[in-house]
Amino acid sequence: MGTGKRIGIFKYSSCAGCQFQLFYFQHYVLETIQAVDIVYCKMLQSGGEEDGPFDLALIEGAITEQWQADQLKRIRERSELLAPIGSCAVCGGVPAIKNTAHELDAQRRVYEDISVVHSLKAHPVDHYVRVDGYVRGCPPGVRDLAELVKSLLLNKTPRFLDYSVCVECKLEEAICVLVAYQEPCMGPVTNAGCGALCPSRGRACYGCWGPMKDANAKALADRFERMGLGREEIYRRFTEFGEPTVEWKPGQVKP
Amino acid sequence: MSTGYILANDAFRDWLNILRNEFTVIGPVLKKRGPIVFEEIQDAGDLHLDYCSTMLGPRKFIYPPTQRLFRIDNQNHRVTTIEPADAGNAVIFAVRPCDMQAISVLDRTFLGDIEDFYYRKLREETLTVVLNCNRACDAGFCESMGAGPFLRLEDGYDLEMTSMGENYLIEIGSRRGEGLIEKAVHRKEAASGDYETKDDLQRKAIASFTKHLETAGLPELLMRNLDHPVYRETAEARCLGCTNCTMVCPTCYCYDIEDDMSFDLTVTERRRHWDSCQELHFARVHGGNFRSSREARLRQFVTHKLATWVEQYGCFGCVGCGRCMTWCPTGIDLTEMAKRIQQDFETGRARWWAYS
Amino acid sequence: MNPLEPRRALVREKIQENRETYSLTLSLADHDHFSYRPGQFNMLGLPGMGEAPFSFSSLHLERGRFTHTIREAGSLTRSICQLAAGDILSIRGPYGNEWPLEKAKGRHLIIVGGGIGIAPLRPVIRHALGNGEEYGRLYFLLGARTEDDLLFREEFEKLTAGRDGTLLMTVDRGEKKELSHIREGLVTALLDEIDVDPEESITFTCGPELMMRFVARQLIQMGQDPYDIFVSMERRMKCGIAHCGHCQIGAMYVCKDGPIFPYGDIKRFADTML
Amino acid sequence: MSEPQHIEVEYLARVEGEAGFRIVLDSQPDIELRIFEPPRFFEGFLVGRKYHEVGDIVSRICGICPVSHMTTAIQAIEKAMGIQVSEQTVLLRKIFSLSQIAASHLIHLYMLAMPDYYGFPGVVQMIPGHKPHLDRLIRMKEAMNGLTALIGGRALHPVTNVPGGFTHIPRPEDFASVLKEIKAIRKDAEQAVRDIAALEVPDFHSDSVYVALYDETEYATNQGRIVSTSGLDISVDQYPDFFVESQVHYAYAKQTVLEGGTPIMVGALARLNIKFDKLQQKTRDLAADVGFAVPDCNPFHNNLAQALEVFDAIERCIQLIESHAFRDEEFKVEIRGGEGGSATEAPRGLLYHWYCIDRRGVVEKANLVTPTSHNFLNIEKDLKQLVAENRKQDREAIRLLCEKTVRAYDPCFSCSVH
Repeated sequence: MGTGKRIGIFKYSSCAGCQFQLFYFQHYVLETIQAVDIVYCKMLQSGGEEDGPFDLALIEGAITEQWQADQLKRIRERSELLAPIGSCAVCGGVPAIKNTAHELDAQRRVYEDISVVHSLKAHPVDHYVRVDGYVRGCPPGVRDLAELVKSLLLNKTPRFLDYSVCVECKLEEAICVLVAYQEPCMGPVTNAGCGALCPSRGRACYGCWGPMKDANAKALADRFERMGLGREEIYRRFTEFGEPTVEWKPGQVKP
Repeated sequence: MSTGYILANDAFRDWLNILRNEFTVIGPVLKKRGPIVFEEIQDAGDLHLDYCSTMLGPRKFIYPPTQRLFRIDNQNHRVTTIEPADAGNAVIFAVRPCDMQAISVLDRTFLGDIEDFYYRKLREETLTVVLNCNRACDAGFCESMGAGPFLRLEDGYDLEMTSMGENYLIEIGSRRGEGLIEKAVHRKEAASGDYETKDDLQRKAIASFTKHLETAGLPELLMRNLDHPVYRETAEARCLGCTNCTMVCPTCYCYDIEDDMSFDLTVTERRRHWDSCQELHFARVHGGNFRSSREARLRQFVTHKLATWVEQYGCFGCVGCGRCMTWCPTGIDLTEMAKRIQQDFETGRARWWAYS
Repeated sequence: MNPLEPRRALVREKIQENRETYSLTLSLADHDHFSYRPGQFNMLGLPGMGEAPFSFSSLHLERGRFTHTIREAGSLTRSICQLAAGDILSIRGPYGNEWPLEKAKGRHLIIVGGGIGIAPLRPVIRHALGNGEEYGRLYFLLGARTEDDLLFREEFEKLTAGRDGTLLMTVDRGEKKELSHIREGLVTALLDEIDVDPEESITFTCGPELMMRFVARQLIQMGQDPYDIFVSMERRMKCGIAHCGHCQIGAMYVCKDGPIFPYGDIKRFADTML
Repeated sequence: MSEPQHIEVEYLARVEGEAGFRIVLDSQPDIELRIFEPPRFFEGFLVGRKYHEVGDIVSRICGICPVSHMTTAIQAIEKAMGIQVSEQTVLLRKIFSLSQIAASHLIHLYMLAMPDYYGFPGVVQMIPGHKPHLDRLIRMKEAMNGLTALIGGRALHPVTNVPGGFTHIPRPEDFASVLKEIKAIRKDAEQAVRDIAALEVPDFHSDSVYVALYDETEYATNQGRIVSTSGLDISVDQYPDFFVESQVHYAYAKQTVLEGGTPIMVGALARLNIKFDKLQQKTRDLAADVGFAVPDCNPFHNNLAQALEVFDAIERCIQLIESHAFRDEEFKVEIRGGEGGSATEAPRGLLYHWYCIDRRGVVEKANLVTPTSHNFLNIEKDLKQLVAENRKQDREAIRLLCEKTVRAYDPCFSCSVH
């Protein structure tokens, strides 16, 4: 079937939304499925070749247990290309919020007996292995997913969106909620792809696509402070999507 | 003196509705939640003329954010040009003088030695009606840049309007403009008193500016101070790299070209879209990036608008509309950066040395 | 006319120059008129992969054919290098200015090339050797990472045979022991071997910007006028016609005002390594 | 004496999340549903977060029912902070939830469950011979996702639903165009019911207690009393007094049962068993036409129940949208401390969120109980009974039957662990 390009899809600690987004692909779903061979995807089909080899491995979710890290390294060895998809895999996403708390405290709030729990701090995929690009978003955007699949078919380096949400917001000609309403909008430091969904619908961006490369988090945090936002509030804004990454770390000053 | 006409406000609305039968009439419209946006109007009453500045200028109709260029057959590489979406003889109403100036600045790029096919077509099919500004807007300094508050251009536009309370003075800028005003039923020829009123309004408008920039000698000064600390300090403390400044700038012309191939790999659509020198990837080449620092990118913006543009096109790349500072999340103001270098020069702290 | 509309070119011949560099000889597919000058460039492209600028490595049109020498660096260059004779690709151009050969007449000519930057200098070298009477002494100083990267080495050796001191080559590190005429080290060291007055010379250089900087600075120290040193610049380009803005260096467009600039004219701007 | 035989499925395919099961084939079969989906500790890290972040964060519990988590959390927070919302907000949230229930059911029916019945490892392999099914799925899903996205900004992890109301109300013309799409899939929905009804399912009677939200006036979605077929009838506030959550050693998900240890079943089948009469007449007629009648105690009929709910949801969305003129609303939220819980009908059944908020609007405590957690013990109970009844069959057949059973419940392990 298809071009014979072998794809493996792996899910780690996440909501499985990225895989659903692949199926939410709607107009493209048939084309995609027929253009490639999905040789491993537990949610889509039973069986499958867990050990590859893969032309492309897509990794969903943050890494929170040792077996995931071990398997991830094996997948890396057996894959020509490997890309994290979605915020959890790209920058830690929501699961990494627990890194802001004491690990055992977070565990004890959920389980009486934590001896059966073997959870590590939540890290993105590139914490453990080399990656060949990032499909950002929570959920990932159709544009970048299509670019990924087509690039694979064309043997081309994919060009993912790498600018800020502000670009999309300006094209929408949405009123800037930061400038006009003094709302703490994360748009200027957040990677684009959502189409400026929040600001164009009357609320501040909360950063679900994770950091834009070369974001100036410190300058935005200072701006929030000048607006009268408390240190704790600023800290929360910069930790909702992403464990400390180089880009957002300067905004993650613990109160 | 060109022939001018007087149209009462009611007659103006009637005229717009007449034009709508023949043209796509575009103008500033007040949107939900407050923004004023240039878009096609359905009725003369939609027009919101009492506005200061829109987020995106009317440039978007002549140089759209995304332009489909070609369809390419992947088998034989045959290329078919995609005609720009037919503007269908559009008339853009209430273009502010700074935005009209900005379009004439864009003309120098796209209609220079080599003409851009798409821009040429849209520019030709789009008529422009300028509305003079009777007062300065908060962030505007068009007066300093020679772009306002009243129209300064000799040509390149079709009509010029001045709001005079109960009526409008409408002056002709082109033959096509003349054709437009001839469709106005209740027009009467302007009298000399009307032009005196206009001059008076212009004087008042000029006097209303609070923001100024001294442009004499500015390009040379900036080029001799490329390493002035204002760039680094601003880039570190305030510039977010969000590119809002270049998105809203009415003279920015940079674009990127992108190919999009169909899933069955048979057809490619080649598109172009606005690009920004403030994006990290802009000056990236294989193995490096010539403006990898935010400082370098910010300097590129300021020195291009206020200095190198003059060498390239004989005019400033800044028309003083104030959009870049209005929509900068941290309020970076390029006039303040320029002023700091000017002040440092006056106090002997900035340089004036040869830069060759 | 739509200046962004590409024409079609046919691959006539492909030669592998080294492990990652190929020379593709092309001709226009639809019998259109075409002419160019050394130093100029074409935008070559493939559907889906986009376009990029490439200088000519051939001197002039021969039976309607011209050559580009391309190193595999990204997906587009890799795909172009994988084409075979008979394949089609898209072409726009020629664009940009030419090497100022007129200005060099009657003077000594120093040509300094580094790595893939040797390719755009090849037509100049061939022209100078074919019209030796028009110039004073000729110096071809070529540098590369390894011997394998010294493009057109055999060709140049053949062409300069019997002309001592004309062709000087250096590599970052030698692989073979018997480097009789190939030195080890930086290309700037070869400038020390020149025995003409730089004030009476003109220099063309192409290669990494850092290399061009050291070459230019050394020549200026040796007395050469910065406006007699010509550098060939490379920048990201999307249009080739001074519209897209990417290749600007200060007030200059590399695609229109360049790619060849007098060193003195281009180094006043920021954001270069010159 | 020989060792008891085992059936072990390490990683169950075509379910949302990660789990396997182990069956000991003995005269008294022993079952462990091993939910190894790694915990993300939502209840742990929600502590310390601000009230307005909670909806956005908990929607990430599940990629297939984000609307349910978001809405349940926001309703619980509104309860805790004493926030009143407008009637329009209540109505919009109802349409929002219904659109997602339909889309979620469709994914389960066509992509996760159906391949079992056609004997394929997955939906991809079904394409050549059964493309009309897939086309129907895509048409219906697109329309229902389109409605969720219209209201929420996007179908997956929507953004406009916040404590107090919606930050954005779609324009009438946008509703109109989506409505057109939805009306176009009515026939598909009916066909889906017929297709699912035609599948041959194992004949199996499970003696279960069914639990669902109940409202006198309508087929309850986001509000109502909690009612069971065993006579339970409580308000949502009483939930903690009647339901018990406990940890088991072989799963990261907790088991939730009724006080006294009774396992329960929630979800589409439970809802039909409890409030079939609240469905629209059209849906009830269609049910009768395909031979579905309550009470129905075969868990494999959960799939047919889901298909009927899809049909019903589409009709209801059309009616609700057409019955209301939507307009922009302003709302303001005052920060106040308090505690509050909310229960809704997620696609897979009863979902409960509870929060304690301090006076600065910061979460002090959180408790989340998901449908799969409610179903957990009942799945194990059904598996035991099935294995016992089919002991004669070969191991492979038993394994497949067990997998089918688990899938019929449409479990969501990501939700269950969270």
